[in-house]
Amino acid sequence: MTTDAGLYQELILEHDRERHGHGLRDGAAGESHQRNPVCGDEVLLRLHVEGDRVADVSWQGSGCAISMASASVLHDVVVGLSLDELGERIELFRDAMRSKGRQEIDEELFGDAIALSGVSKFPARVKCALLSWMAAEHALDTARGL
Amino acid sequence: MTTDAGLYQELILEHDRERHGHGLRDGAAGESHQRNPVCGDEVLLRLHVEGDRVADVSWQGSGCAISMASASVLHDVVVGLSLDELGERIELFRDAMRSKGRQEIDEELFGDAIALSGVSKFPARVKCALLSWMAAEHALDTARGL
Amino acid sequence: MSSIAAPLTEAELAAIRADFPQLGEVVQGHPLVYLDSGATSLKPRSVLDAERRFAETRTAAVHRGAHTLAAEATEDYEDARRRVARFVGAREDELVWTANATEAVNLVAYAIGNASLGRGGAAAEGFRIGPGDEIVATEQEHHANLIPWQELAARTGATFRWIRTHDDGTLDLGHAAEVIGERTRLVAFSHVSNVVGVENPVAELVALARAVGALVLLDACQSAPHLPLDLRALDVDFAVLSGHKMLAPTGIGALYGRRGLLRDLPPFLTGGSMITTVTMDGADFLPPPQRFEAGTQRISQAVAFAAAVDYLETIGMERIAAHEAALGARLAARLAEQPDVRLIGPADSPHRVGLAAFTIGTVHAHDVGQLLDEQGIAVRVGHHCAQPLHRRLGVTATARASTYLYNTPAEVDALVDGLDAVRRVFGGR
Amino acid sequence: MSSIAAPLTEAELAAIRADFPQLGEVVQGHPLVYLDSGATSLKPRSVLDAERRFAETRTAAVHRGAHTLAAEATEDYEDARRRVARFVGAREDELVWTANATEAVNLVAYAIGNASLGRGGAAAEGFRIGPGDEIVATEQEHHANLIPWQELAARTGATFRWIRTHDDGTLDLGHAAEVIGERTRLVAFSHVSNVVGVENPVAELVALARAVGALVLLDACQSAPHLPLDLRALDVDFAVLSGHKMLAPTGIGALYGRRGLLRDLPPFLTGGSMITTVTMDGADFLPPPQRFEAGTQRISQAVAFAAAVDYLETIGMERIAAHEAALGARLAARLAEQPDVRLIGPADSPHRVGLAAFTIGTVHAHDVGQLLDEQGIAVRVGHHCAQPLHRRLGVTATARASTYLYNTPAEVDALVDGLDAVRRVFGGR
Ligand SMILES: Cc1ncc(COP(=O)(O)O)c(C=O)c1O
Ligand SMILES: Cc1ncc(COP(=O)(O)O)c(C=O)c1O
Repeated sequence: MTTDAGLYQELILEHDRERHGHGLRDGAAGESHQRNPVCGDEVLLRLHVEGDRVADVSWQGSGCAISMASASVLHDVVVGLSLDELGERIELFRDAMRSKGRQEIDEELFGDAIALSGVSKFPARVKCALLSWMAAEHALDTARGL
Repeated sequence: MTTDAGLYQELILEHDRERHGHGLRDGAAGESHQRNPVCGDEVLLRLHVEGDRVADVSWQGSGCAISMASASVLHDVVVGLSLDELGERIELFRDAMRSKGRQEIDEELFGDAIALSGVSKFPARVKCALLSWMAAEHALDTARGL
Repeated sequence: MSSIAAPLTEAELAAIRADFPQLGEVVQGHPLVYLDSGATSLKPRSVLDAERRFAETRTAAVHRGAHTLAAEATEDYEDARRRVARFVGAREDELVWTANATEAVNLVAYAIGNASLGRGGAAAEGFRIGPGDEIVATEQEHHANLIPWQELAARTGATFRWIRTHDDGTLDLGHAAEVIGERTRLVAFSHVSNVVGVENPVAELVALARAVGALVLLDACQSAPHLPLDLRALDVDFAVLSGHKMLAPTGIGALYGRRGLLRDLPPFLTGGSMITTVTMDGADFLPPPQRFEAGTQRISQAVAFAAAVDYLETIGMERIAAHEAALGARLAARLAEQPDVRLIGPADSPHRVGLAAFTIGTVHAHDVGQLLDEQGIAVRVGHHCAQPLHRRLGVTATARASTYLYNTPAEVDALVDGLDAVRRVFGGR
Repeated sequence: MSSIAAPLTEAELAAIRADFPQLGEVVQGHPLVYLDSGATSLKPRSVLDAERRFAETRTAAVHRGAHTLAAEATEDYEDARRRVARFVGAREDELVWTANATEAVNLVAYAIGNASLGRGGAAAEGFRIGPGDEIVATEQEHHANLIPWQELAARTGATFRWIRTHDDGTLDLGHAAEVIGERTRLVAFSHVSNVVGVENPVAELVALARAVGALVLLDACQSAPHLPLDLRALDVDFAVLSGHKMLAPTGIGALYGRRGLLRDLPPFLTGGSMITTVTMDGADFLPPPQRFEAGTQRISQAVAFAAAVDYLETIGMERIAAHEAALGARLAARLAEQPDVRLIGPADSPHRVGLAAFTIGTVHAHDVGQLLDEQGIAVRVGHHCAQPLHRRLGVTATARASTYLYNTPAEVDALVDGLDAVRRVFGGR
């Protein structure tokens, strides 16, 4: 039984339960709705901006523990970043997830998100982990008027 | 080289050259046009009836040596038969052709058509040999008002 | 199933399992427990051998060539059609090869659409539909037997209507009697739903359709692999099946169509090998089944499909059905007795095949599937291409275990016991 | 071909031949001389091995399952797409799997038809056609690239027009410039005709189409297996190919479509795995390529297709083209020097591939094929699914010899020398 050493680290389960940033708040600079057609999971995410910085990320969604935990850690990681940093951070996270376990997540930059490292070894679950990050990327594009 | 002992017996080549019954004649009781979509071969065949007997078979067509020779021997075999006999003869011939070499053609009943015996071993050519016989079957149906 | 044949003995089951190479795979460190045959079945060695033998010795175009190999390949290909047709109780000229069941449904839908645009001449007039006409499917359908009809309705102006399900996902026959009426031209439904897992009352639905002169299309994807099937006896007009769900390779399926209907139906895909005469102005078409098989066909796959039904026939569909009825009953009963599990469909139906969808607590199906996968147990999670049914059941996703002739009672138990891992990780959720 | 790569050495050729099991077959008592690769190619062991390995270890549904095997199968399947796409110079999301080239042409024709019926919304408006619009093909086309357009025209009220050929079967470019005009919406033509055997001037035809804003669909069935192909460089909008003509199994082909076009094209086949949201009222569809791949796909065949292009790439398409150009030149030259043989197409074209159709005296092609078959030589006889071209050439049928990388000059000679049997049996006819 590899369960306990496997995908579902305690940190993930905690974030799945607590869902930091959950609940939609008004006054967003950008918003995006992402859906995984395979399983029907979805995330609606809003990016709140002050000046050049991420003031808040508010979101709502339903899905598996991985996708919900990922949205929660996303909130923790990106609030306070500059918009440029946000863009870079999303790219780094995506690369790591798609690396099939070959690329580590930097704990300095990603905090609790390192608990998601294991996901990159399960190709079918990478989409779950990326769902909210994709939403953030689209919301960022909107916020920037792209 | 199996050529000479193969499909193309002298009798077939002769019939292919001479084409007994060739040329369309008026006053038919039934007519049918048959076409092999694989190669484009075709036969238009008319059945001429007097009383209950086949008075003549007239036909026109283009195709390989097997299909043309088969129409020629058909003419020789069936002229003079009763319509019932014609129906039976067609069935026998079809069965023999589809028998994959397992069923002989009776020389008594089929005369020169025995030269076509070898065809049944070449599934791709059975259609060629049957083309005019199928036309005769359809023409017979028409003649009988079916 | 109310079958009276004896289930497979342990020795028979062991012999069968030895025929399936993939059962020897190790997944996540555990021997594979494959409970996803409802998605696609494993392939026995005899099927793979037949396909390979054909590819290595008889590769040639069929219905086009005259040389020896081409003639032999054509014979094999048509012989395969005869065997698969016989397996489902059809005549050989009533069976059209397709890529899968999805394409088979689309074939009928597009051919009707073509008739509605005037193709196929007078013979096809009976198929024409338009505003005022109704096409009926059910809320239980796989997307493959749903969207093609919605799209056909949208293209022709006909109305798409549908039969509701009960709360447990089974069809509401009372509603069927309301929906199927004078204007109904076609009724499409599945023999066995790929989520509910119980056999639908075909006779009742056919009777409703017949009473109003509507055509019937049966989705036999989840029945043909598991039950003895006699399409003529079921008296349906069309039926579709997928080879890959019944031991054959991917890339091949079949459409059954009543002889007289296929004769009058205009073509769908057009191209080589389905014509008599072609000019730059237009084409004349061959009779069925060739009329519906444009282009170079899935030849080695057809040969393999025939080897697959040979394999099934050797064991006997009655016995396979009995074996799977036992597995299905065990699966449903054991799932139903777990207090935190919701079983989809009735727990004690005599019509259940070896398939059961379920949820556990409020844990997402993906997480359930993942934790089973970590134990080497392969199930399917998601909406199983039946979103409307899931919406009706009030869930977005379920986990689904589905068996085949090679599965054992111990594997069913492994699945149910394996749910403990879900409980351990997600606590009481 | 004006290739500068070195043809294959005898040793390389021997090694290649050893990879193809069917070359060991005995036909009518003679070792097989397979000169029918234009119909379908033989399969190397590596392709059959890849297919079998997949079937025995990774059988699972793709893009649907979450368990380990399903995830691995999905990776293999998408990796195969990347490799085949790269082989023809396309991006991975520009390549859609189909059953064969015929289905690929039909996909485009039906999708345009659907757009014309209002499907696909505003994005698809650019594809709508109707009365006054013209679709152009050529008199040289295979039925697969002809009838779907005639049928589309018949369904939509658009006009079907066609480019004539010269007496030798090559395209009349002067006539092309007349036919392609303001009203032209799509021009469909083959890269290499399967009867004439010479490469068509793609650039000229694309320029004519571009000048009037028409779309271009290229039938690459007879080029992709034999020539280095870069679809983006050729600047066509769509292209179709068949796996079985390029070492892959039957049952798989591909459609190439420019990214922006596939993005806007409405779906053709509908069902599972091509949707985002489905309700009983209708469905939303995924982006390409998934939008065009409804139902369980030809998975092991896609994996085998990738193994086939790997095999071709290992040898090198430049070198294969050089080898076949030599074979084709020898074939055409030797046939042309026989006084009783009529070679179809130019005898000395630098653009000929290893394919030549011909007649001998007035002997029917079936009889020619039969007498060659009796010597173990497999050629194709008939109209080769190009009836209009044969009518234009004034013949109902021809014999056609076609080569591939595994054929030898000695086999070409065997064919030409084998015609003596025809002369012996049919005398001077
Ligand atoms: C030029 C050409 N186009 C189209 C096709 C059709 O290919 P398929 O039958 O594999 O669909 C062929 C081969 O038959 C061909 O040679
Ligand atoms: C009930 C049902 N219908 C249709 C299908 C579609 O079959 P395929 O994907 O092979 O076309 C499936 C399987 O996916 C099914 O379970």
